[in-house]
Amino acid sequence: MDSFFIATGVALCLLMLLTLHRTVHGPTAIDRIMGVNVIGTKTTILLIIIGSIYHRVDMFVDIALAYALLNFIVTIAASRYFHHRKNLSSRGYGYKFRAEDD
Amino acid sequence: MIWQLDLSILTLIVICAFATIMVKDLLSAAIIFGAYSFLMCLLWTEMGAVDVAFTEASVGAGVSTVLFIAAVYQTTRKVGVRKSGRLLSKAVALVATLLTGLVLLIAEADFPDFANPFTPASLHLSPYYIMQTLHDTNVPNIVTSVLADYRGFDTMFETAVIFTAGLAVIAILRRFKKEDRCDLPEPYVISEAHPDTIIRFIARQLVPFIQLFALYVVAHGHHSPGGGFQGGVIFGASFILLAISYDFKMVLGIMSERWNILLGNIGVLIYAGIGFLCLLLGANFLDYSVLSKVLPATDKIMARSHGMLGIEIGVAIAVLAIVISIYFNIVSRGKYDKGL
Amino acid sequence: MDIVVIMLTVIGLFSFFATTVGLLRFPDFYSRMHAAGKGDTLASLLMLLALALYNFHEVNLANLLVAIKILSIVVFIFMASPTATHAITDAAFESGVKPWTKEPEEES
Amino acid sequence: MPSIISDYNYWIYILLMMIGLYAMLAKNNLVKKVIGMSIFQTAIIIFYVSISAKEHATIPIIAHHGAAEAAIDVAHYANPLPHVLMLTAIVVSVGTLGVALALCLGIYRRYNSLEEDEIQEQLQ
Repeated sequence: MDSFFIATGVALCLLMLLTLHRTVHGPTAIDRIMGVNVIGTKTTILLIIIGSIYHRVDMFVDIALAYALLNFIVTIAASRYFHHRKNLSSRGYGYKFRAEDD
Repeated sequence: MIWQLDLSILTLIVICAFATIMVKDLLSAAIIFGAYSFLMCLLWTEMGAVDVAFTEASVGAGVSTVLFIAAVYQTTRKVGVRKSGRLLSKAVALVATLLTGLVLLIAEADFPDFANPFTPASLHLSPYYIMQTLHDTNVPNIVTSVLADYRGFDTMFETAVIFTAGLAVIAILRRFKKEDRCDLPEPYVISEAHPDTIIRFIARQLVPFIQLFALYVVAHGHHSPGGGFQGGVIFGASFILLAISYDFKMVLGIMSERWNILLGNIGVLIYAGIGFLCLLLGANFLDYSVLSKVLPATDKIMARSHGMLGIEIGVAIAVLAIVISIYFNIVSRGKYDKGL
Repeated sequence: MDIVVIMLTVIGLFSFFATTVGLLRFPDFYSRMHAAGKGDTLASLLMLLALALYNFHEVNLANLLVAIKILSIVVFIFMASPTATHAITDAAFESGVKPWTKEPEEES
Repeated sequence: MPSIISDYNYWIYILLMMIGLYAMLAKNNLVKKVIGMSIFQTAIIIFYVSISAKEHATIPIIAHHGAAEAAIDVAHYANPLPHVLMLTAIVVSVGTLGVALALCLGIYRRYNSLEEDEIQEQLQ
């Protein structure tokens, strides 16, 4: 069962690598926020998987909970940025669907 | 440690670090840095450092990313176009970096293998902590017992460093007057945010549970990962969530600046006060075993455990106040009028 | 019990995979957000259920407590993840990301 | 393969340190420099935590096994001392990060720029 969980963990890491492509290349900053949010969810699960591999899940659940919590706060904070400053791209180029601003 | 996960997470971390440095937009850099901290937390967990992972999850991934976003919010997102004359200095920096890397790589050849249980670092002092912590202090979490008891003096000054950092931020940024001579006008128009009912409702539901969870983390730090630093930061993060989702003023109504600074002082004073209490009772500074004289129905071992709990509470209060203070000062440029 | 755990995990992994494919392949922000918001929440529900079940192999109080804690993470994610999705989408809408349409945009 | 596993952590720590150092030296933007400083700090933390890892060891929290307290095997628990040092280092790093960002904000308030060379021009 342990090797199954390790394989699951490595598969999750691979998926994170693919998501990281969206985070790093994503055309706008909002795409990046979305990518970070998805990575955060995967990480929460990976934390508990690591706990299962160590056979000490009770020690890891608190970290996962705190983690999900702060992921939420970071996402909210990053998205609130756009409520005040409504320019998507920092210099105004590089985005196809850009609005009429700046 | 689980080497399969180790290799994959480290590779992801390097990609994140490169992207953070290369990206041409400060907000994106801050966000990718958040992902970097998330992966870092995963790495610590995988190497078995659960307390470090907890701290990284709350401090590194949560609060520092929010601080970066706040700072970018108050300044600008633009990374300037570089001038042509900087090519030489870039080359010099590259050479210096490569030289440093080379020196470290040469030194690395002499390092003991990763995950070898018989390295010098793990043979000399730490076996004592691992063997004796239950016997000495009745605290199963070795990290907590070393942090709060064996190396309590160290931690006290770490708390003092945090406190000093909070004071420094206040000294640099806080502006009490309405108009300030050296203050430039707003960089560009900040549009009024409309209140968002969904976020407000969820935040209102979650905040009590977050605060309860923070208290649990502080109190249960003896038996599971957690403790004063982590609990304090999570408690502070709940106020940050309120300030983000509601109004800045509303949080100031709950926790005014005066109270906040007072709490920071109280936290550090609790820590030092327990130390002085030990001194008064005729033992060394921060030697909690003597507290069994004043605490009812405790022997010396349990007194050490309770003493640790006391200082964890002090640390939590101090860190809570300082995190809130740093965030508020940065997000409102020291004016305490409006934030994110 | 193990078979159920493995099945739930594999379905969860598949769901994550679908999320990631959607995240990479969809043409505009809103459809990507759609994939990310839904797939992520479902996948985390499935995998956390699997892990809670795996942890509950031996029935005693401590294991029950851990299973409840894992389920509380599920509850938390079910409250937080849609809210985060809403916040991001709202931010995108506010700052004027235009939805993708089938007609190609006029090249500029 | 074993040599890769036994050295990979150290290589990555050196690489991250180089990335952080390069960002601190060469980047023109002050916030980028602060990010470089944070990466540098985490590189050092990786080094310390890597030292503390032991093969087949569990987390440094002593398991409750009733009366089995006497049989604590040192090689069975990861080294807790670097964890303690790095825990406080992370908390202090958020303090330094706060002060650094506050300085950036102060500089921006005064010179209306975060670019190093523009600030230098204004100073002269």
